[in-house]
Amino acid sequence: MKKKSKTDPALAVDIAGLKMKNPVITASGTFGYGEEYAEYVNLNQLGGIVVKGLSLKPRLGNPPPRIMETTGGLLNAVGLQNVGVAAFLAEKLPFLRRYDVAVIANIYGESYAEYARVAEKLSAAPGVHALEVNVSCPNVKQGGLSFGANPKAAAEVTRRVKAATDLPVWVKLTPNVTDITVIARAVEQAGADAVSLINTLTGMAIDLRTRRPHLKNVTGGLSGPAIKPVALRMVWQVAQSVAVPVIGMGGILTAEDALEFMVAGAKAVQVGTANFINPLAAEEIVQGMRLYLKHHKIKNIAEIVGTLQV
Amino acid sequence: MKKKSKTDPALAVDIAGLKMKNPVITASGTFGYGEEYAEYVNLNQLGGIVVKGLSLKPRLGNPPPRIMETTGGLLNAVGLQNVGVAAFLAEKLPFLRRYDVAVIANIYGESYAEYARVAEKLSAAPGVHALEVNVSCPNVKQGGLSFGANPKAAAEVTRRVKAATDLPVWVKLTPNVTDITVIARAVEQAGADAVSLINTLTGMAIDLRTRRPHLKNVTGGLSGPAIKPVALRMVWQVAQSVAVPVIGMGGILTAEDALEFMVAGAKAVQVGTANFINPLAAEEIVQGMRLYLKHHKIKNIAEIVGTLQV
Amino acid sequence: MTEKAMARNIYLGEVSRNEEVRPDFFLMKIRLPAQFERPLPGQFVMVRVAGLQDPFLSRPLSIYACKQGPRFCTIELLYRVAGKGTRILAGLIPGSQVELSGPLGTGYRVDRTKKNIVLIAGGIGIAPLSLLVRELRRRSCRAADAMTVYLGARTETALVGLDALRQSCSRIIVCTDDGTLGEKAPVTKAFQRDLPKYNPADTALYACGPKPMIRSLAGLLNDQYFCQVSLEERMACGVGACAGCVVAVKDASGNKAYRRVCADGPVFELKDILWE
Amino acid sequence: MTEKAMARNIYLGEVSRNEEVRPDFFLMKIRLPAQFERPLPGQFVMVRVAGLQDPFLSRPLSIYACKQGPRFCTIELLYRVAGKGTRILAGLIPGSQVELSGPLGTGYRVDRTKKNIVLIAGGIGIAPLSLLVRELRRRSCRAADAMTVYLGARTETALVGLDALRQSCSRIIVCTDDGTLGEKAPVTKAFQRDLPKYNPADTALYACGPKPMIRSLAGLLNDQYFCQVSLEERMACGVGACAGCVVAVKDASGNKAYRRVCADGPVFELKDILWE
Ligand SMILES: Cc1cc2nc3c(=O)[nH]c(=O)nc-3n(C[C@H](O)[C@H](O)[C@H](O)COP(=O)(O)OP(=O)(O)OC[C@H]3O[C@@H](n4cnc5c(N)ncnc54)[C@H](O)[C@@H]3O)c2cc1C
Ligand SMILES: Cc1cc2nc3c(=O)[nH]c(=O)nc-3n(C[C@H](O)[C@H](O)[C@H](O)COP(=O)(O)OP(=O)(O)OC[C@H]3O[C@@H](n4cnc5c(N)ncnc54)[C@H](O)[C@@H]3O)c2cc1C
Ligand SMILES: Cc1cc2nc3c(=O)[nH]c(=O)nc-3n(C[C@H](O)[C@H](O)[C@H](O)COP(=O)(O)O)c2cc1C
Ligand SMILES: Cc1cc2nc3c(=O)[nH]c(=O)nc-3n(C[C@H](O)[C@H](O)[C@H](O)COP(=O)(O)O)c2cc1C
Ligand code: FES
Ligand code: FES
Repeated sequence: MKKKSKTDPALAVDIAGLKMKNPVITASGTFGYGEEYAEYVNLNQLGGIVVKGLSLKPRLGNPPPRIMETTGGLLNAVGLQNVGVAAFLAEKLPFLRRYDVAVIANIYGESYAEYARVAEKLSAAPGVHALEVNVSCPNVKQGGLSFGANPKAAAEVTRRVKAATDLPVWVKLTPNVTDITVIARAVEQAGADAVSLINTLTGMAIDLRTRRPHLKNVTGGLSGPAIKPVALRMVWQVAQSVAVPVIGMGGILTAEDALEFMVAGAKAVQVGTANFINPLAAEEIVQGMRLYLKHHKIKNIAEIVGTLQV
Repeated sequence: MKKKSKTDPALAVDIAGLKMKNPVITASGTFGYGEEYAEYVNLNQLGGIVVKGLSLKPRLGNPPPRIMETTGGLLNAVGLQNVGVAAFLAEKLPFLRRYDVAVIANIYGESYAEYARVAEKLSAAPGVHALEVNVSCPNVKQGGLSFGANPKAAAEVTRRVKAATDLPVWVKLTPNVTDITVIARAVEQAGADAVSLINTLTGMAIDLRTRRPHLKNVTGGLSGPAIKPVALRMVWQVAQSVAVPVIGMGGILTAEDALEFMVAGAKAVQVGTANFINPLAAEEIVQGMRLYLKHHKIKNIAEIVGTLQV
Repeated sequence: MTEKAMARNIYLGEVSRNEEVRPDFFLMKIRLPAQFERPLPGQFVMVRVAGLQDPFLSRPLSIYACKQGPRFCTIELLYRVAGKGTRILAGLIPGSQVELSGPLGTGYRVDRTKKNIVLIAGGIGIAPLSLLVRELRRRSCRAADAMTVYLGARTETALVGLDALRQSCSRIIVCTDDGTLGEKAPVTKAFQRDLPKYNPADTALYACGPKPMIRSLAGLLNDQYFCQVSLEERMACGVGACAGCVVAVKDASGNKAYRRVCADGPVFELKDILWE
Repeated sequence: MTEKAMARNIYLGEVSRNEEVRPDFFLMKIRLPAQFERPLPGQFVMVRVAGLQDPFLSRPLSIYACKQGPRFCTIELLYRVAGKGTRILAGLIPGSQVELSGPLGTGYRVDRTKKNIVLIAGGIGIAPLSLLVRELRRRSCRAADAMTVYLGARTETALVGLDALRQSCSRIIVCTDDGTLGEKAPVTKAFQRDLPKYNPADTALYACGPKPMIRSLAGLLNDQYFCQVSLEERMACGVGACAGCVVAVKDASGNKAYRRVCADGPVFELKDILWE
């Protein structure tokens, strides 16, 4: 690794007690379990990795086709295919532990109890540094979005997970709601240590030739730069509504995008779909942030968070 | 004008009693009062024109900058700048009456009473064929979105407008809600003759250089192909939830896009932002629909509406 | 030509030349059908690469020159690489197709009663003013020394259009911020010094440049002169339909109103502009 | 080369040739840094035009040929214009830059114990199989007549890669749907007729083509043969991270599972595939 020069700006952030060397995290579902990108990306350069959403039992996921490109975006209905929490701990986590990077487990349950069980199992394992509670997946029948769009249910999931773990708990919010600040405040009051947003916007694509949906699941979640304006707006709104840290995402491709989210109030950012079109995206964003701060003589990244002048 | 050949497929549609020669309508706010595009487009070729949102008094609109490009989309915060209903009737409508095209007046009020007054004034004038009630503008302080996101308020606006007019009433829905079918059913029960959707998604863009929003109004409405997947999904959901005709829009650029909305359940479509990047878009869409139907030996456009197989 | 070319004011054009005339400044020649209307100085076109949807919107560029022939009309655009859209334009090679509508907007109004013609250009603001100078000479038969041009730029290499301008105008005062050519001063400073020479009654002023330049000009002239300026705002439609490109002005009754730069402008009377 | 080229498996390549070899079929040569790994037949690359974000995702294309030199590695892609992404690729001129990652995925496994090698290609499925044929000749020292290729296409002009194939293989059975060249039959029909000649014990089959072709092959072979097929699904990441490109298979215990075409494939054992 490169030695830090004296004039290097400070990129380190602390999200509810979790210290990361920089605020750039790869987003759940877009970076596998880390190992998939290990030969492309120097994982040690990242602030954190959020692994693919984990459930108690392995999940098959939805039948294909699962993805479709749209203008500036990607629709997906993967349906939380994952190895399950036990296999994650046995087969995937040991690999991640070899790196100097925060590991955040994204968790999903079909019931309050399942959320709690998954949280409990992950908390016992060394090497998981925080939990991100997915109450916002649009691609599963049970749980997911139905919890996330309802402030009471979202709060209850948060309480149960908090009771089951000592790890910092991030709650990941859906944008498919009338007022995201209501949900954000509800989970904050229920004990969330941070909120991350946004998950995907529910969308659809149609194959005119067959008059069928392009996705077997009919609808899917829209991600990528197409949704960035919506994501930025919500991050800005939520950052003004809650006291806990906000982790922003949605269409971030470049360091400039990431910094815009931070100016809007995000203390850290996640990079999702960008990994697909440029596996080096997250690393390049870290590097770009460093250059930006240097160039603007900003000593610490914290100085720009929430500095939007309206 | 070209003579219709015997084998020409039928494109005519009837939306709640309003007969249009084809289902392609230009969307409110994207086609001015028609006259702006008259030297580019043969207005007689269009099914209908929805004029810029009208309020009782002229409105200045929001201070500039009002627009910003995003990936595959456009953010706008025009804020309903318009000449007011009186000037519309005196100065704009006479021009439109010269054309063989349905004229739909998009209306906006800051109160229930204002909506009713605007509706009343427009109904007295020959040459307005339907009203489209905008309960979904994200760019104004009063009215607009605050009515559209609440089923009770949206229903009340609909009732008041219905009571004030004999014209068919379309209610235009906002996508910035948790469940758009709830609003759609509420306005249907309150007497809406049709629903049109979607209006813009609320979004934001930030100028990293100045750390200010790109729009003076801070937030704006996102339109264009970036939002098409969300629009298609909502049109499909609403078409299954209400019995009244659905008029679909959101990111339509081509005849193929328009036909996808119709397959999802829209009886007619509106073309918005596309006009900006190709003033001939609406005309080309009519032509493209005709070719598609011919090529697939479909006699009447109605045959494809709502034919999505899921 | 395709059907698109048949519609009024909308054309498919072919790039016949696209050269970097100064670092980051390009001159593009576009061949259009002969029916392209003769542009007034100050008018602009909306242009996009045919078939490309990224960037999403067309970009407004002033018409820098126009030559009409029996079979074709060739227009020239002089532009600065400011961001993504102009960077992509700069990459076009001869033969590339562009979608283009125009000429759009209002042009400068030439007041034949004024004997002094003074033009003030900041940076790429030279583009519409160059066309104005040439048209003034051609149509109003002005002598090359009947006009004075104040031309400012950041630095010498950003002084585009100067050589061409010399062919139609003999009185050119050049300023650069860094003094690499001409006076080391803002162009408005040089103009301010000469201002007493220009009598409001027989002087017509035309300006184009960045907003701060226009604004300080407004301060200097204090509504005493006939002065037309060309403004720039981000545009979506370019034809007056979206109300996206507005600027605040005083309307006939002195009240604040928003006018569309694309359709009510881009040329405005300086004294009408409201500086907020 | 830029920094990007330094990262493992991610490269900036330069198009050195891009020709329409048949209507709608193109052959693109891309010059890459020498460290580009030697690809296995069946492996693919994800490719996109450098700097362009429309289309949004990279496109997967099989490696059709690869020549490694001391300073550069040149790969060839043989592709059909299927939609927007490939249409844009088809428009690239020599000198254009592409972002490319690879080689990706699994390759065909060559079973040296089998004496009959049979390859079945439908349409553009010829691309990965051509590389396999050349590698078989080179590495396993197979004779040109030790392999049989069944090659099918819609029509003669869609029979790409045939001439090149003739240089490495002397037994080629050609079929077209419309009979314009070779037999007028689906390629699987021609293969079915010859099937009795191939003993399961000493035959290795390799196939690539549209899904219906692979499916009817599965019906013919009935799990009796060693048969590897290369599948195509829409892809986002190409490296196994998104689980977007899955296909249903029987797992080791015979249960249904979804495998990623990009990372677990694109080459699968035909008998593992679940046809739902
Ligand atoms: C009527 C009119 C005529 C013009 N004529 C010329 C000309 O002849 N030559 C020339 O070089 N430029 C001209 N411009 C400016 C030109 O349109 C912008 O530089 C261009 O649109 C920027 O696009 P971009 O994608 O390269 O930059 P972007 O990435 O969109 O923006 C880069 C920077 O330019 C600013 N900008 C963007 N659009 C405009 C705009 N419409 N007006 C002013 N600033 C803008 C942005 O705020 C940003 O700071 C004209 C503008 C107008 C409105
Ligand atoms: C591992 C792999 C190797 C491939 N190798 C080659 C090759 O060597 N030569 C070649 O011509 N093509 C190959 N393909 C197919 C090629 O990737 C698609 O044709 C291409 O992505 C279509 O992109 P488009 O934008 O042109 O078309 P789109 O507009 O995206 O789609 C056009 C049509 O092609 C279908 N399609 C889109 N993506 C794929 C895909 N990934 N696989 C199959 N069908 C698709 C769509 O459903 C649609 O019907 C390969 C695909 C895979 C997965
Ligand atoms: C293929 C795919 C799979 C995803 N899976 C998950 C998941 O398992 N859990 C989760 O919380 N979010 C998931 N997401 C959402 C992303 O983490 C992220 O919130 C979203 O994509 C917006 O960010 P982006 O635009 O940068 O991709 C997934 C996104 C994609 C594209
Ligand atoms: C500049 C602009 C102004 C708009 N003004 C109005 C309006 O006055 N009333 C209204 O109901 N919708 C208005 N809309 C929304 C459009 O009518 C349409 O619902 C939306 O843009 C989505 O369609 P599109 O993606 O095809 O543009 C406006 C949209 C734009 C881009
Ligand atoms: S750009 Fe649309 S009104 Fe000027
Ligand atoms: S394309 Fe992402 S897992 Fe295969």
